[in-house]
Amino acid sequence: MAINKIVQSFADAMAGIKDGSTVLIGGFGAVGQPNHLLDALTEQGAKDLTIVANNAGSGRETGIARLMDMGRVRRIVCSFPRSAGSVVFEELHNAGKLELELVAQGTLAERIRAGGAGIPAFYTATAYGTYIGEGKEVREFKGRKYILEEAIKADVALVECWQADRWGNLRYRTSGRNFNQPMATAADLTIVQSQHLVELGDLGPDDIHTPGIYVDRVIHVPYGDPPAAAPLAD
Amino acid sequence: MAINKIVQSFADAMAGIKDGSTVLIGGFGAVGQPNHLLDALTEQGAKDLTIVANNAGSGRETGIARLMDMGRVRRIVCSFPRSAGSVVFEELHNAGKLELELVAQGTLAERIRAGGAGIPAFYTATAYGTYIGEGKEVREFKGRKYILEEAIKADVALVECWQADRWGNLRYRTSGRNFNQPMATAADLTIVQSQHLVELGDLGPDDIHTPGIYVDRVIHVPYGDPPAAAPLAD
Amino acid sequence: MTATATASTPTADNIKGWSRRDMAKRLAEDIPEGWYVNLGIGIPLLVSDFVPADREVVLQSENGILGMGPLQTKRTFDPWIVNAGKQNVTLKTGASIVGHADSFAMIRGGHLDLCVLGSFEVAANGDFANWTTSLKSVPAVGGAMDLAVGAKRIWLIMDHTSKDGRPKLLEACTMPLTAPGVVKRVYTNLAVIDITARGFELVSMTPEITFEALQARTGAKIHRKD
Amino acid sequence: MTATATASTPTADNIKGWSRRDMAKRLAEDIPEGWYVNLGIGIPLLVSDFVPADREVVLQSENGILGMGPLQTKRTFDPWIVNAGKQNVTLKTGASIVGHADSFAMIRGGHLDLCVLGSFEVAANGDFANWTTSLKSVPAVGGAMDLAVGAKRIWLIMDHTSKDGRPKLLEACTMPLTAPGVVKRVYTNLAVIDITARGFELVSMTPEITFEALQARTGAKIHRKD
Repeated sequence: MAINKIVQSFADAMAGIKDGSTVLIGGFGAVGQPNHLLDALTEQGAKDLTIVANNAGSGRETGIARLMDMGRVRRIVCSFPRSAGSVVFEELHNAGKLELELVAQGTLAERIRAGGAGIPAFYTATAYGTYIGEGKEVREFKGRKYILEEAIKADVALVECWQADRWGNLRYRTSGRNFNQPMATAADLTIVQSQHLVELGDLGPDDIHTPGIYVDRVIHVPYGDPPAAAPLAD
Repeated sequence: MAINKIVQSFADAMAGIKDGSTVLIGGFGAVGQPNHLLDALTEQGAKDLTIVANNAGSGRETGIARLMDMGRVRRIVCSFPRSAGSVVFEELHNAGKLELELVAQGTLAERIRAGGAGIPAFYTATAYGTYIGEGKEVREFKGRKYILEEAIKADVALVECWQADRWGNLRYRTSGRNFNQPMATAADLTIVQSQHLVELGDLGPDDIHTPGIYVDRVIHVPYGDPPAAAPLAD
Repeated sequence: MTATATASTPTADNIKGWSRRDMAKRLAEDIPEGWYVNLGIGIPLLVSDFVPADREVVLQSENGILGMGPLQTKRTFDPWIVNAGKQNVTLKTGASIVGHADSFAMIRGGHLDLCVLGSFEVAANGDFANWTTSLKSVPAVGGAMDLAVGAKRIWLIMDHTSKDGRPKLLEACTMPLTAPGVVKRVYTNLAVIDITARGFELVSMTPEITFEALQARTGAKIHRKD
Repeated sequence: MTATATASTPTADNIKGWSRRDMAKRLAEDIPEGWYVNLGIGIPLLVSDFVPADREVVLQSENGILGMGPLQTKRTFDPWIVNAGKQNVTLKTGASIVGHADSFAMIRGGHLDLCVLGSFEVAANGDFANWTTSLKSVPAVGGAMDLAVGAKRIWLIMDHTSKDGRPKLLEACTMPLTAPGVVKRVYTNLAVIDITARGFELVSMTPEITFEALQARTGAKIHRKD
């Protein structure tokens, strides 16, 4: 026998995700989005979800937007809900069918990192004295004011990476690292879609971005490149 | 002109370090110790120092032990002050000439990380209900008790690494990463001794352990291997 | 304080002042070699076009790039590299990538020498409001509040007045704050203004305008440097 | 509770029970495949010698190694790799290295399935004391307190009594605590004992001894499993 976190089907990848779960979803812009896992989660059927992601999806056909459009999401925690194409989010939120917790992007990243690191709460200067900071505990350290923020610990994390081995060691490709790296550490069940599977030992010990201890399941999804962000100059 | 953090002499590396500074010192066991920088600091003459390190030095001839033996250190913050060979520490501490702040190793690492990350304080379960946690603020989150710990932000960090370029991008070699990595982020002046200097671009963007923004000065010290920890079996 | 009263009346205006590219160029020239700089989405990003070619300035993007280069072209296309504005950008030689937690640790830990942001309003006490004009609809905040408190210096690049002539440099912000008391300097189409303990202090202004006319377009007193 | 009174009297003893290697072997056999395990300095490290060869268990060392292998030999010598006990160790295929902040984030974040530690004392409520016998001289704490609160399970491996026969399994610890209420199981030279809401619960014991004799050597009541 040997440790083998690689699963062969999306059904196996999604097994056991319960209604009411909190789900972290990696990705920033079009890069590092675990879209195939999101579609598999939609297929799997878990509902009443709280999702944590930087954005609230775009379009209607795939990813977070589709999951929300199917009525599976009760609450979203994110920093940038409204963007070009966030139609599903706006419809549901305006209709009172989707709660929003708006969090500054760095506070979101740090709360997730704290969730993975056993820190239940920390102080930050971000959002002190603003609408987002209203009602939060304020405390002064060395003459500067900070607010208290609590960790985010999730049931599930959905992560996209470039390379993975059977122990769940991961490497990301450039901007694909983004939220995927901290989110991988902060869930009870971390599920990864990887562009490439490599042999154990192919990733050097000094070159692993996410040690396998954080990863529970890996599925091989060689989908190729994300779309270009916009037309490029010659 | 171009950014060039590489300095040619220990005098340049140590320039400007003031009496009364707090100095972070990387290394764990014999590996990743910035011993040449420590000797240069002893030479430079700054006194009344607070030093932060995992251990309190061993022997008398080099490193932290020599700096303390020369009377330059007022206070040490560490997790493992007493070990085989920590004679100078014990002499000075017993004589009331050296203050000790004993910190659990993980709390020490996290306080330093917080110092680099703009987090003034955080809660941790470590040391709650123990001698080390006595007198610290206790707070309950989700039914578990934690104590409040404040960040460590220093004037100077002394770091040892394997490779460095002129922007101060660093890579460490295996166990040499240890405290060097978080400490590099948590000081106003981060000084690095590197086994190898490499051209800008030799370190791939996905392979840099410490981005250059954290580093102020780099000096080339190709001292070779650390000593073996103990005699080895055949 | 009479200036405030005057300025809150819209001013019929055919003074255009500096163009956005002029403003960006002026700001770029004030960035010394070796600074680590985050440029906000939009106009601030223009600044990167004007950093003198012989001056190394390292650009950070809050999604984890240190050492960001110009926008990609068809020749340099790599869809795996995007900046915070989700544009495909290049990496300079020496660039490094980190994840979001480490990137915002870098931002919030006070390691950036400068962050340049656009803004709707700025106050004489250094408060600014750049994330949303109103809380009625759902706002998006992104990394603005982190950058605002984390960088060593916040410089704003913004129009001096709104399209209908109302001042955007004010005694107190009217819109939801991004952060209180953090702005150090403002580059507008009419002037460059420091924010000090005294409030707004004039650094330079377009020759198209008099000091009195500038003051009239500003919602709080402008001090001349001693 | 009479057990406590009895046990605090030193017991003349020529029962040795299991050897340290026996204890380590017994504990190793209880570790399932795929667990992430930190083994404390000293006796706990012996456990790694007894993990069955066909069972993959990933050892963590708190100075940043995940996937630690056996001690180095002259043939595999690499002075750049040390474990928390500052011994030169090997890396297994698949090993990864992180810095101290990330390593203790791993430890404190509840990701280790198990941490095995030695101890001076353990109490029936799960308190244990393994870092210093006294606060009179300067103690060193290292990573013990982080491991104690961070791992999902703390198992201790320790002698059942002191050299002069006094119990080390107690109603309440007398020495400075490493952490309150965290120990789940204790492997001693005489028995394997769980710590549950009821206190000490016997899992197994050496055939050299009777239950009554075991109880006499223990400073708090031992419950039999239901």
